[in-house]
Amino acid sequence: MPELGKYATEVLTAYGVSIVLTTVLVLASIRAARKARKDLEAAEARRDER
Amino acid sequence: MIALLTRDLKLAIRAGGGFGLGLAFFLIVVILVPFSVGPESGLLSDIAPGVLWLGALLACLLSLDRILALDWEDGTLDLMATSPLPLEGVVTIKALAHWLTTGLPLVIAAPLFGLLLNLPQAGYPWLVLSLAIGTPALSVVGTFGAALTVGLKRGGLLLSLLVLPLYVPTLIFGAELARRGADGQATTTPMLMLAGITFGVIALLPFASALVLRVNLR
Amino acid sequence: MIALLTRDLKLAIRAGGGFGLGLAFFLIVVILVPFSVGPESGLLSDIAPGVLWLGALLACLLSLDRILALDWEDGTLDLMATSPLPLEGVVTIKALAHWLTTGLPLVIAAPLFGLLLNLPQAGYPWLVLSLAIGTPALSVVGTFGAALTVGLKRGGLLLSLLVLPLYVPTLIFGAELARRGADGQATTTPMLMLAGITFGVIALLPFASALVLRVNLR
Amino acid sequence: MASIWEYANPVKFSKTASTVLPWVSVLAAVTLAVGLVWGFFFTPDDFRQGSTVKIIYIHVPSAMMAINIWAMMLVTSLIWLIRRHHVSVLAAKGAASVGVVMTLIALITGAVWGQPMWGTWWVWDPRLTSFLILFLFYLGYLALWEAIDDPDTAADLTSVLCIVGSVFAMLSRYAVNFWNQGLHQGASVMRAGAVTGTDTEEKVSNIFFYPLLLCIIGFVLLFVALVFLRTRTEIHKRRTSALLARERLS
Amino acid sequence: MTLTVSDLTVSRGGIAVLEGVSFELAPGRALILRGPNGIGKTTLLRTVAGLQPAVSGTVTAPEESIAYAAHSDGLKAMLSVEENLRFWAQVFGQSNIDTAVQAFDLTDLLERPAGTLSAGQKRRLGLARLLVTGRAIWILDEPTVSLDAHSVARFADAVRRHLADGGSTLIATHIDLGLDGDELDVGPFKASGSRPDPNGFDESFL
Amino acid sequence: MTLTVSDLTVSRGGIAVLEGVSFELAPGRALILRGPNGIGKTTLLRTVAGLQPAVSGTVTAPEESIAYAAHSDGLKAMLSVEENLRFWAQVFGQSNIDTAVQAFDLTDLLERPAGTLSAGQKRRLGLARLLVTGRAIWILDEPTVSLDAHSVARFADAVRRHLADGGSTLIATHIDLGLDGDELDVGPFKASGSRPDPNGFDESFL
Ligand code: HEM
Ligand SMILES: Nc1ncnc2c1ncn2[C@@H]1O[C@H](COP(=O)(O)OP(=O)(O)OP(=O)(O)O)[C@@H](O)[C@H]1O
Ligand SMILES: Nc1ncnc2c1ncn2[C@@H]1O[C@H](COP(=O)(O)OP(=O)(O)OP(=O)(O)O)[C@@H](O)[C@H]1O
Ligand SMILES: [Mg+2]
Ligand SMILES: [Mg+2]
Repeated sequence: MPELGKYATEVLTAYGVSIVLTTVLVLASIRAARKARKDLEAAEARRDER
Repeated sequence: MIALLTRDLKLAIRAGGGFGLGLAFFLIVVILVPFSVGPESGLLSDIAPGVLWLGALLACLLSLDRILALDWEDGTLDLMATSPLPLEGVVTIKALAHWLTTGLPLVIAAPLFGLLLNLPQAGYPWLVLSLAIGTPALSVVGTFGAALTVGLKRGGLLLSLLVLPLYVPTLIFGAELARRGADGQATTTPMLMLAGITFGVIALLPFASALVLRVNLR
Repeated sequence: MIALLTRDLKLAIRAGGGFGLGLAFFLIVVILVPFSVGPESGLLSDIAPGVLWLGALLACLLSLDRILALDWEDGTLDLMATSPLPLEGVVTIKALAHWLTTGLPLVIAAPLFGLLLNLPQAGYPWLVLSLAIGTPALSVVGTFGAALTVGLKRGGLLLSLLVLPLYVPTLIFGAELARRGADGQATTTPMLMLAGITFGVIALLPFASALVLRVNLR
Repeated sequence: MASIWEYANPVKFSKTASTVLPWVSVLAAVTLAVGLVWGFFFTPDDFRQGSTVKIIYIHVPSAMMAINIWAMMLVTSLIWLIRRHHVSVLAAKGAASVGVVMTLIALITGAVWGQPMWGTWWVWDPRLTSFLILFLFYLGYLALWEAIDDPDTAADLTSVLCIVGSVFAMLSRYAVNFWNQGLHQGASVMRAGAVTGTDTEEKVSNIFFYPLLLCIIGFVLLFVALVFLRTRTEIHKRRTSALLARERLS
Repeated sequence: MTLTVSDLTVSRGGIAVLEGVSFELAPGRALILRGPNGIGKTTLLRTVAGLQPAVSGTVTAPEESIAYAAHSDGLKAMLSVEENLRFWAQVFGQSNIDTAVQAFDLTDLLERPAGTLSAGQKRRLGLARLLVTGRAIWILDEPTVSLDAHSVARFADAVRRHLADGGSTLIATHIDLGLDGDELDVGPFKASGSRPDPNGFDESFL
Repeated sequence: MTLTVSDLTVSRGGIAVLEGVSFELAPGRALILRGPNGIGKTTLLRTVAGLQPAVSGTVTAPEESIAYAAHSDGLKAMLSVEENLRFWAQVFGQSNIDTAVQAFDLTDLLERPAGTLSAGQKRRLGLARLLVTGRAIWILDEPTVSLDAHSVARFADAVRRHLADGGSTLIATHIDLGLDGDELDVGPFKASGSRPDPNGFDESFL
């Protein structure tokens, strides 16, 4: 850990918030992608049955 | 009753967010104030509590016509009036749903908007407290106004006109509470008055609302 | 076209006054400001030009959804689209009718409201001038927003959310012009910019409005 | 040489996205990790700003992305309106969610940085203000997508909003500069000092500059990966709803 | 569960439109109101349903026994067909919506948002609402507007079943529903516009 | 003034509902669309009227020859019957509203605000609007909803007169209008939901 001095809180919050937001965005994107693909496959399977 | 509440909440969320939009409007009013009065931060922090209250009030006001008008237009209110639910219950639930989708988010988000206007440090808890006590009154009074104007096609502006004077006491004590809190002055009187208004209004106004609604339905 | 304009004006007057209500709302905002920020007259006259502009903008905003929503709901717009009138003409007329019933009364009444907020003497002509130049832009931009959201049930708040950022340049230059006028500073640049925005918007935006309206109608 | 418009075929686009995605994602992760670690752990403090200068490695890339993503949306919206390729408008939709998060990050890191530097979280400085307006445009754009059921209608309307919004964003930018001219000049002095090194030694500036460059590249790659992913998701969703609709019919 | 209307005068916009209407609706019976456009059928039905006060005369019906259906069905475009029905079932304290769904052939549409239904499909949903009220007396204002022949027949079946269960119904319509019920032509009750007693009290307004 | 529809595919909410519809409507002819609820009549009419784009196929009609009337009549409650009619006459560049007023027996109602009309009276006003458009091809979506038998006959008369004057009309309805026109059952054109070419371009969406 580098020495952050008196601004430690600020720097850490900035990094923390940004990392959290980015992670949420990435995870949400991945989950939406999975769900969309699964729904599509299910729909296609049903269509192929008919 | 619970069915009505959940339905109203569902509708508010699905219909493109009665939820987020009240907040967004609040945000926008807060942003527009510096554009119109200028950017000096001293001036801004002087008027901050007042502007925040005014913003909350206008955000409430804009969403009032959703409370009953939609149900009126598609005939739901007619059907509701012939159903076993008492109209007093219906208007109370409607007011509650309005508060949950508009007032509550404002209370939660207010500190953030305080930042934008340089609200003095001491003001934050008082701002939140005053909004938490005051906004329910705004919803209940607003429901009364909505019931009063529901028959009139697009009574939007008329509704605002009727409701705004009714909002004045709440606004005065609410803004006073927030302002005194921010300046570190005594806050008991406005707080008691504000709480009194809210409780009185919640206890009595639904009867008036149901009454005018019944008149409007026939 | 003229038939449409006269019909819209007639409707605005008969439907309980789209006319008076815009004004009344303006009045009420102006009255609420002292209640919320407190009554010191120095502070009030500092923020007076800004508050007046903000009030005008909000009064405009609140009446925007009347521009097209009613005609959408009762099918008039569908019929209009199959009529010989070009939609570009229709939206322009609609914007004009909105300005005549909302913007123009505000311009005329503004000095009166200036009194209520202790607007400095020098500010009056500039306030009126800035409103006269700026409010047409508000109506035209608002019509664009209304066309964009017309298909959406009760798009009222969404409309505000979309339109308000579009109002920012007009508000900044308008309020700046009024403020500089009141302080006796140079006013040429904001005035030119404001006029530029208004003309640009009037010349171009109706095409965009007609485009989105056509999309919404299908 | 095939026309680039072939990639506007949803099927082809999905395939391409699937092959490219893993590579871009890994590259983005590596670049970002190296850049941020380098910046956070291995650069010295600025002599005036202290350790807060480290915020620059997030603030500047995210701010740049926020603006450039809107520009990209403008281009793809125009492509949709002119050539009517669904992929392009869906890419705009996918990008907007990334853009709004980038704007938020830039705003938050800026505010957090402002507290020690300017003694306040927020001032109505032109740069900050126009950023806030950009944030509003993103919100409005996304809200409009959410509010409309019919996908083609939504595509058309959001595209027009994006174009009209861009014009007004430029106007606001100019207006804001005019409105607040002369106030809060401090920011640009510090910026000049921190990044171009005008009032410090050239060497110092390079010390900050290379990790910053790496972070910028990392953010760009992250954006590219996310846009591929989200656009593909949107394509899948459209196709699913079309299939379901047809199912209902028969 | 008998609905008795005696010597009823109803008004719209402050003017009496029908005068001296009397009838009785016993359980198991259907009464069909006929009359040209603008005669006052809607006004009469709204008065009987209790939505507007009568000028004179009385409407007697057991408490909470009336279900009213007008042109506007109170459907929410954003809610699915099932959510719409279930909401009304809950309001009327019922829990079962299956009968209603089957009676109006809504099974395939259950998941659809009500806003995306065609005119006739919406109407079917609006009528299905009647079945979840559990009320005995149905008051219907032009219920078959926009319905195709097949759906009209389905509706008539539902009404017949309701009557067989001891319910009753009062219907205003212009078309032939294929129901065997009594018919009442409201034409003869058209208010004469006779001058009210000039020495009366409130009457001098009317 | 012939309306030609060839191989038209129309869609609603992004899905094709009717496929391969072709017909021709010559001056003096009436074509009556039939089909069960939800088949896509309204969608077809809106497409023919130019209110929504066709998925494929063409609609050919002379410029500005179509008058469309849907369920919503575009009436303003606050304006009188006369003002409503006159407005539409002006929009379509006509000046005479008397024929329309007589054809639908509106003389007594001219001064009334449209909002105070009964359902059937409103409908009559909405139909009268067609006569002031001066357009040759009328496209009507369930025009006789809420009309009593007498008014339906009046409407049929008005249509017959329009046909005799060389006009033509395309009507979707569930009831018998007593008009002798060709009938077209749209049932057979129901979109099959066939699988589009998976290597197609945008088709992979639809
Ligand atoms: C909420 C507050 C803030 C916002 C919205 C904001 C926004 C921006 C924007 C839009 C840029 C331009 C990015 C580009 O070049 O494309 C930027 C750059 C920058 N900001 Fe901020 N900023 C904020 C606060 C701060 C603070 C407090 C500091 C430091 C004291 C700061 C330092 C910088 C620096 C050094 C740059 C790079 C300048 C350059 O491009 O030459 N910012 N910021
Ligand atoms: N708000 C009003 N003010 C004044 N008169 C009205 C109002 N609403 C309706 N009327 C008139 O009252 C009369 C009765 O209307 P009502 O709607 O009851 O007729 P109806 O028999 O249901 O006709 P329809 O078969 O056309 O639906 C009509 O002549 C109508 O013009
Ligand atoms: N917004 C929408 N989204 C998806 N599907 C829709 C939407 N609106 C209508 N539909 C469906 O499209 C089909 C065609 O509807 P349309 O209104 O054209 O039928 P119609 O033949 O006019 O029926 P009716 O006789 O009941 O009026 C129906 O199955 C309907 O459920
Ligand atoms: Mg009726
Ligand atoms: Mg239809």
